[in-house]
Amino acid sequence: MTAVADPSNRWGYHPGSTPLHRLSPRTKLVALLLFAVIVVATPREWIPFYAAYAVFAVIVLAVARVRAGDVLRRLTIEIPFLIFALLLPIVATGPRVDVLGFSLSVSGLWGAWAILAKATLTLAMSIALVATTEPGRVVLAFGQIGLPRALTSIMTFMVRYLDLIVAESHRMRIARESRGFDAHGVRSWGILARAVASSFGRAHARGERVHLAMVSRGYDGGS
Amino acid sequence: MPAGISIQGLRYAYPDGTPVLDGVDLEVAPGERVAVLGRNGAGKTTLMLHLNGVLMASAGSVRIDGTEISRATVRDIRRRVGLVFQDPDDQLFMPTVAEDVAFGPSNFGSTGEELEARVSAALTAVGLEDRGASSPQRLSLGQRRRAAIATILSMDVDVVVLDEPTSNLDPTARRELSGTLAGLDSTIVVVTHDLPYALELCPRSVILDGGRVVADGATRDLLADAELMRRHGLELPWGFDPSIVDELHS
Amino acid sequence: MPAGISIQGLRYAYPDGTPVLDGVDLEVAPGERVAVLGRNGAGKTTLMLHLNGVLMASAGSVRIDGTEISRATVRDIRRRVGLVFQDPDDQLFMPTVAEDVAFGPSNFGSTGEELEARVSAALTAVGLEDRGASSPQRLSLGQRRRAAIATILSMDVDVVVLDEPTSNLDPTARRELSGTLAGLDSTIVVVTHDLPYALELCPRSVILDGGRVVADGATRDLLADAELMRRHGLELPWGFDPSIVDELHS
Amino acid sequence: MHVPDGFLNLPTSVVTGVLAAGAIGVALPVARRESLGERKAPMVGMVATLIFATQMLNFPVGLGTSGHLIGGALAAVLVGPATGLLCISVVLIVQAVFFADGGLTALGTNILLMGVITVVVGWGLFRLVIAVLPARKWSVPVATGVGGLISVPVAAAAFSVLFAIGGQAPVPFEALFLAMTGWHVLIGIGEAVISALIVAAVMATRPDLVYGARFRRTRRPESEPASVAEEASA
Ligand SMILES: Nc1ncnc2c1ncn2[C@@H]1O[C@H](COP(=O)(O)OP(=O)(O)OP(=O)(O)O)[C@@H](O)[C@H]1O
Ligand SMILES: Nc1ncnc2c1ncn2[C@@H]1O[C@H](COP(=O)(O)OP(=O)(O)OP(=O)(O)O)[C@@H](O)[C@H]1O
Ligand SMILES: [Mg+2]
Ligand SMILES: [Mg+2]
Repeated sequence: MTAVADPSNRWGYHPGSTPLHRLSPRTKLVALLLFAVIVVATPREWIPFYAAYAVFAVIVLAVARVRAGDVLRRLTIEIPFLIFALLLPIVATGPRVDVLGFSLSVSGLWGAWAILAKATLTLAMSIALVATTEPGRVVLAFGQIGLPRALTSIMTFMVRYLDLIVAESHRMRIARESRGFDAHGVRSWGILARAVASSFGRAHARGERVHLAMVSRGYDGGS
Repeated sequence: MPAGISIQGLRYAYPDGTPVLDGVDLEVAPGERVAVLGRNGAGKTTLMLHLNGVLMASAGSVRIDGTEISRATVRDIRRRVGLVFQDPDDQLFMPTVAEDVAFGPSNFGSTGEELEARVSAALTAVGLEDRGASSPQRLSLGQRRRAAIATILSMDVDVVVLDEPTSNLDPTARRELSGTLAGLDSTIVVVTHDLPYALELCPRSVILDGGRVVADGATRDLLADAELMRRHGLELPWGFDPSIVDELHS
Repeated sequence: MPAGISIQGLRYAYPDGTPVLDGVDLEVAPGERVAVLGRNGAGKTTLMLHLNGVLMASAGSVRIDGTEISRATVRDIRRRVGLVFQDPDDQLFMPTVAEDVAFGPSNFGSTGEELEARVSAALTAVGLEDRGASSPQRLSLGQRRRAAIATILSMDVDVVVLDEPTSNLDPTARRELSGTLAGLDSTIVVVTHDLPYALELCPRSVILDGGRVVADGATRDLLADAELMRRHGLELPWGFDPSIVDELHS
Repeated sequence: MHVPDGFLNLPTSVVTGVLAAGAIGVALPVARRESLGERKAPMVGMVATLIFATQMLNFPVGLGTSGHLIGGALAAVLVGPATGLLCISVVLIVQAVFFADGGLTALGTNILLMGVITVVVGWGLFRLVIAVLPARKWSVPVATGVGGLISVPVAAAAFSVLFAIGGQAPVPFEALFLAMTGWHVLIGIGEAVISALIVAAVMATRPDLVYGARFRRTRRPESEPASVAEEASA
């Protein structure tokens, strides 16, 4: 109960009252999906279009008051594909050009550009969605756009459980440290592993009881 | 409308094999108030969890107003039986206290102003009228206990089951709760280790031990029987005025 | 060797801005037993969490035996201060009860037979001698409370802090706990809503309200002052024999 | 292996999307049969959470790179193959929307690769292996490990095929195929170890919650603790 971190932060949500915060989650979700489809469908050679998309994304992020630092931090998820994209011009086949003394594949270069541009644009837009919408409401929006109930119910539990587990492991860390635990050495690894295992057990037990409490008060989703 | 409870030959063992209830028989008349007493681990919570089908009997039956609890009837039963869990963290799961208190009634069709009225009445009854917008995570344990009680008070059920309602409550809240409960016309079953509270609130008590009901009678008679109490790990707390029991007893 | 506690001008606000402690001053002499009283939400738990550095003061200081609690000293302090959390689930995290009870002493270098002796003594003191191999998840709440207390009894600390130790305990365990605590020579701080228990166990009490210590004195004097008590949301429970207070008082 | 937006061309994304949606369509009614009883919902949610959390933990594979759990075999064994597919799909959707891990238009691709293929391969192998192992506590974790081990390189091979068909640039197929599959054999070892450990941990505490345990050889399901029996009788 000394859990102090704001749980919704973990999901990238920043409370606020910008126009984007006020927009219905369902509208935002549909818009995001549409945007992603349009970006992916745009041929990679139509560079001016990409410039326009980028301007649009920056405006949306600015209206939503998302901090540049947050965007950069989330972009790190792209790193594995950055590496893959950088390799493409080298390994791809077909006609080659010389760039700064390297012989690079033309189609590989286009491929790298397409991957980076498309992935970055949709990523920026998804940040705008999650930064302005409470995680629970995003889940509800999925239900509204027709995701089957079995899936949204799993999603509801998952979002709740992640918060539970984080709170749980925080409490357990405090309990450990209150009794003199110092996290280094081989012995501490064993203890941490056991603690992680039992924290899932606890979260499950807690989740089970919470679910029963919900059911006790008339909830009938998820079964 | 208060409902009666009828438990017959109820047995239950946890999945790991621990047998906990071993033939419990108990009849509670509509509108009655009964305290369930017994030492730690006697199976009181396990028994309460059967009253709204959170646990299902391995043998024997539990009937609410004549309807046996089974997969088929459990949804209806839950509409009628409100359960306050022993651990308030098991009870509270919504982002705010007010949403949590509204959860039950809104699942059962209450909306709009009526729902709001219920929520604010329940919050006022437990003294949390100004904390409705707080996250339950940010309440003290006693405040969470109060909120957990409010989630049931908002529901207007026929049977109210409370598992250790006074633990972590401050003395004033403890007294006010007994007033609130006495004002309900539901059937009330209270598990408690607080024997003076049982005496104050419930004319009748049962003692659970070894998986069975080992004593059933007027609370004042049970509490006055020191030998019976001792045998089942119970005793009046230090400082409690025994003459009160004697007076009620005689 | 019992240690003294010295709290000066302690302030604390939760990250969401709620100010909870607003200049708490409190001195506890080595070996003293003090009860901390106050209504739900008064900040008692928040104050206790400062005594072993789970929370750190925003302003003011907490000293144990003259050493101020800070990032640098907190590890040493925790060796000396044992805290029983209000919620036993905050305390128990190992797969079995015995491992949990052994956790503290083994971190502080206890091993082999000595460790085993400590564990079994602590489990016996709370009446769980035959449940050492159980998972804490499979205990009743009262049994978990007992286990949580045992995790501190096994540790041989200089200051024992207990947050609502009697909640969910059955009456016998409640009495036995007071015997066990009275037998310790550590300094003891107990948060409780159970005023008779405070009177039985602690010669001295403080009342917390509005983020400050608003009363500090002999428990019998505070409990006898009905007007003071009422002002801070406290009252003696129904059935408590007031003549006991009067007798002690005079 | 989370494929981002724009990695594969639109026709490939559409086709994989349709296939994935079809698979989920098949899984929905089957899952309802697998998960009888209200008590199953928290377990399913917990398995999704577990897979989500372990997908965030990267384990070293060598050469300074790392892999992470995919979890198809694990999910299938814990809650049943159809429910497991639903779990993984939810994990992938949440990752795509909240963490931009995997593209939105590539969801179909990702569900096909990391959900359908790993579940089908993982569960199929699990059933084969469990059918020949003796009915011991360890047989369920071991069979899960085998399923996990093979399912990962198979998914990687499928990825290479998809990239050869609809990738942004032509890459020599054989080289990509060998690199991806070989690499993912290593990742598969990590997958096998983690899946087996998790299943063993759950078997130790709540064997009644492990769907795959019903398929152990001689011991009959009725020897399982009460709650399974109770659910099965519903
Ligand atoms: N989930 C569980 N799995 C296995 N055993 C359990 C479980 N929950 C409780 N038990 C055991 O069942 C017995 C009865 O537990 P129960 O919680 O009903 O006791 P109780 O009378 O409510 O006790 P308390 O006064 O401490 O709340 C105890 O011995 C306990 O160890
Ligand atoms: N994590 C938190 N975040 C924000 N506010 C909190 C948090 N925990 C407690 N509070 C608030 O701080 C105040 C003091 O809480 P605390 O838990 O210290 O009370 P307490 O005196 O222990 O009450 P109780 O008798 O109910 O245990 C309460 O008003 C509570 O709402
Ligand atoms: Mg109980
Ligand atoms: Mg408190």
